[in-house]
Amino acid sequence: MDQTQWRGRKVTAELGTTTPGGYLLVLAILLPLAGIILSFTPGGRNAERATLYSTPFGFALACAIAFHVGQAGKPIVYAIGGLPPPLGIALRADGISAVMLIAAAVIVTAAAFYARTKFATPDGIRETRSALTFWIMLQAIWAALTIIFVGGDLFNLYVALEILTFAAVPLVCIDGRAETLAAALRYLLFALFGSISYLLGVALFYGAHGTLDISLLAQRVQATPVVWTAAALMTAGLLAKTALFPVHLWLPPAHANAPAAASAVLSGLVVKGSFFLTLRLWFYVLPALPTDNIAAILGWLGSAAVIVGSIVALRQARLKLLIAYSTVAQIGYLFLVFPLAAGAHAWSAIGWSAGLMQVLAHAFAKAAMFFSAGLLAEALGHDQIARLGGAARALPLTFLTIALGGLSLMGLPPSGGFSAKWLMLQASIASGQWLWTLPILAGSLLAAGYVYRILAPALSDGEVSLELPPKRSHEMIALALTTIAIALGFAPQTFFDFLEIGHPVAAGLP
Amino acid sequence: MTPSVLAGLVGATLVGLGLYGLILHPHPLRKLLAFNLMGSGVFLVFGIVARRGAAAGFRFDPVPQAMVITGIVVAFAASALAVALILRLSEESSRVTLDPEAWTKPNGGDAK
Amino acid sequence: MITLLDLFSIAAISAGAFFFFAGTVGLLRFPDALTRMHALAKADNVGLGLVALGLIPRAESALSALKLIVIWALVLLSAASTTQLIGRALRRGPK
Amino acid sequence: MSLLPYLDIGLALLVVVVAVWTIAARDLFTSVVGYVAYGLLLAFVWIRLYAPDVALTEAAVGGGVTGVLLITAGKRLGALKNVAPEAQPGLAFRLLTGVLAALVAGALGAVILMLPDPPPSLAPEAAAAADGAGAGLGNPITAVLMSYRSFDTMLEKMVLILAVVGVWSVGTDKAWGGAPAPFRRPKPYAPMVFLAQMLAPVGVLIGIHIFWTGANAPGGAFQGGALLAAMWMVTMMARLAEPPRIDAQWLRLALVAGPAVFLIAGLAGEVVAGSFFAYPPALAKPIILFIEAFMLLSIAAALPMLVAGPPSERVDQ
Repeated sequence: MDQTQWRGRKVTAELGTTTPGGYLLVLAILLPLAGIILSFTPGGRNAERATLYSTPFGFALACAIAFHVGQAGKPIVYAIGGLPPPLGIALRADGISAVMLIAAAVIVTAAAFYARTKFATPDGIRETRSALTFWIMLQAIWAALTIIFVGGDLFNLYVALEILTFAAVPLVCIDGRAETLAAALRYLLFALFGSISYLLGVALFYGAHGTLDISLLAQRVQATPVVWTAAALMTAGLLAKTALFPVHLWLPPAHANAPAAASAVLSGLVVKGSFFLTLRLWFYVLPALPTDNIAAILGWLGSAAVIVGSIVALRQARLKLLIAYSTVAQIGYLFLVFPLAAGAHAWSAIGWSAGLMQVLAHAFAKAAMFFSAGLLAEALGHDQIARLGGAARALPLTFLTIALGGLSLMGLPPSGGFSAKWLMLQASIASGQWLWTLPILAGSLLAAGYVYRILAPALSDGEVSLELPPKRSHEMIALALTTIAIALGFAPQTFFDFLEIGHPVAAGLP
Repeated sequence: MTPSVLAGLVGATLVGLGLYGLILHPHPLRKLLAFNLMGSGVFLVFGIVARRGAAAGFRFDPVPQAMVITGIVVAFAASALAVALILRLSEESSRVTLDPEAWTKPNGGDAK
Repeated sequence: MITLLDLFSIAAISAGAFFFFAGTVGLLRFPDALTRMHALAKADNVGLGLVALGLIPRAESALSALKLIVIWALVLLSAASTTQLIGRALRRGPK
Repeated sequence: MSLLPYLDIGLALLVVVVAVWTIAARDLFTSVVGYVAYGLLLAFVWIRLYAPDVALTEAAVGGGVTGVLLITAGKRLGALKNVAPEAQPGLAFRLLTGVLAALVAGALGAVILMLPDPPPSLAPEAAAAADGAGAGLGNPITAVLMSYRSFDTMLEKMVLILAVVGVWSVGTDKAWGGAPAPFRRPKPYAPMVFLAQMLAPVGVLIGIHIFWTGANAPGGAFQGGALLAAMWMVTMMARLAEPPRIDAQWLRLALVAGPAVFLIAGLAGEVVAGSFFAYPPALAKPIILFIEAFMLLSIAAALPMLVAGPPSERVDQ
């Protein structure tokens, strides 16, 4: 009957019908879910087997999805049950979905192989608590992230967020100490607040526009109080889950107390899940809204996170807590993407590339650093920074990984972190938003400080006795991830073009 | 005032009450109750959205109602996980507290 | 047209409502938990029975009439059990 | 002329008062009891919103099973007696929180009044799809849950499995594989046993009835499953049955039956109906009932295991 209605129909036809390769999206989700069922029913060693056997397939599916997206040059879509939105649920993979799917598959695979020793089921025992929990929850995190990266329906994404919570919380307290139980409970309560706040926003979106499909909503939303309230509630919930300053307090104890393989996934991937949805909300659902003020607020919170997180990281006595606070700081950088990629300017594309590069570089570098910290703690029997003297000579590969990861966190060339921060600086200068250069540079300096704090004592003279020398294969897994973080610094222009596939601003939507 | 408007206002009140309890109560079980209260407020908002959407011979829009049913089951599962954590925490420690300072202050402890 | 059955329904439901009212007065006025429970369980069970009885002639089918009777029986069962359990808890005193 | 508006306002006030009581109560147990009463009152609100399916779910899961969970937790916490009193937050913080909560509630209330008129709705779409994807289902809610948005429902069943694993994982290493602690006092108590013996058969029958009619009338696998779960819990409370060992194969099979059958049916949809999670229209209703039957089993198994908690060393000799 009116313009909106007509445009809605058109989009339904374009973004609501299955495209070639769309079926891969369903398979990518169902693979880890089937793995969970096959892990849980017979139990025992099967959980480990199901995870290890499914990871190569998951990686192959992610690559195939990326291939299809690249070939089509536009998002690939699958309408579940053959029912297009608004009544049915659609899955969509665009450039950033495909890249995140590959990153998740790589890091989950790395975590799975890294964890094989610690979470092996010993001979003679049918099943252990920690092994079954770890393998099932690792697959659940993978499944949830896959849905989050390709989900096209806000309520479906809510269920995915809940799966992510239910999977992540038990990993935090898998060792059962009171300290970790408290950290897990705190994490759970924050996450539940986040989900319910998100869900309230979903209810308002449905009440205002009668659909929860992202591309249909993008066509229908107007700057009404209902939409603003819904967006604010969803953002607040997602920020609590992403641990953006000032709701970051749950993260350090949770991430620092989990076993290293879990910490790597939690810090590298899980917080990126809710951040990814924040991007989806503002850049895909609400690109038509004048969001300068909101973008500035998010940018300020991000800047505060960079400064506060880095300073607190500098003061930590334990290596894993230092790395966890560094995550708080690096999450802050992610939120600079909101002021730097807003609108349809020449510099927005630079800001967008910078944000995605920061997501990827941090994911790989931080996972590698947590892996290394775990190896170090196992080898030395502690992770007190003050007692690291001489450790670098005893564990050269581990410290090489930490140093290379640190390079990326600081933003020194050549590394993914450097590219991200360099592009952020370019975007803030090109957009005339000079102020954002201050937190970017200050954060780099502070990161240099906390990385130096780890490396300086380790490189100094001292005697260390290794309780248990780390396995070479584990060190290589960590080194491989950090190498990816460095290699991202050499990403060619085609990679950034790929990230733009399906980006509404680039596609010329209002 | 129609029942749906009334229910909407009740829902808004419940969300506010739940938020207040969630932030303020120190005890985690009280926080969990507050979360559930807030959750039921959110479900009521879905309820009025469904009631307003009566059309095509239906007295309600079935989509948001189905979402509430999914949501109630998920909220229950969350409560069960939280209760298990709270009970275990109370067995392991004399203080059921979420204050991170209580755990991380003295010399930090070791990583294992 | 008010039929005899309607009159029966009105009488039974009104009587039921009266018993509910009496039970509620008992709940508010009686001095301790045991007597309050007594008032509530007894009066409400009779009240519900009378309401169900009054509704039976108005049921659409024999099945719904049966459902009304089953509802009453279930409430009787649960009231009997819960009062037993609460009574026992009271006798043991607050821990 | 009708009394209903006044009853509605009374009900609304009652719900709010009980909610305030739950938040403001001084001690934990009072607050828990308040919450259970609140859950039951809420079911009436749902009836008034023409949402009998939700009302059934709210009464069974939101009020009933959650009530058992919270009361058990409150009792166990109270019995432990080692919960140190917490420092109450200061007045300034309370005021600040109060203002924040009031602002959120106020904004939300205002926005709800501003929802567009005429309201958007998917009811017409659902009605139009009733011949195809929702074929033969008289209950539109079941059609949404099992057909149009079946993907959500399948994922939600996975959430239940993850929650069960999560709850179990909170136990100790030593107890792993064993059974959760029994539900109640050491000795069976005669009235409780009588209640379980009388109620359970009737309750199971009603549960299956609610599931079966769910295709056409209010009800379905959720509500029926919750009722079956409650009956299992009643028999466990009467010590007529004990919680099963968590490594029991039948228990694990029952827990995954729903999501597993759903997943397989979803995959099969690609072959027989041309799309994942699609049903051939002629067979939609029997297939949906088939999947729901396994979901009923999984829900009936999952809810009591979530309430029972992690495996406990006390029962392992």
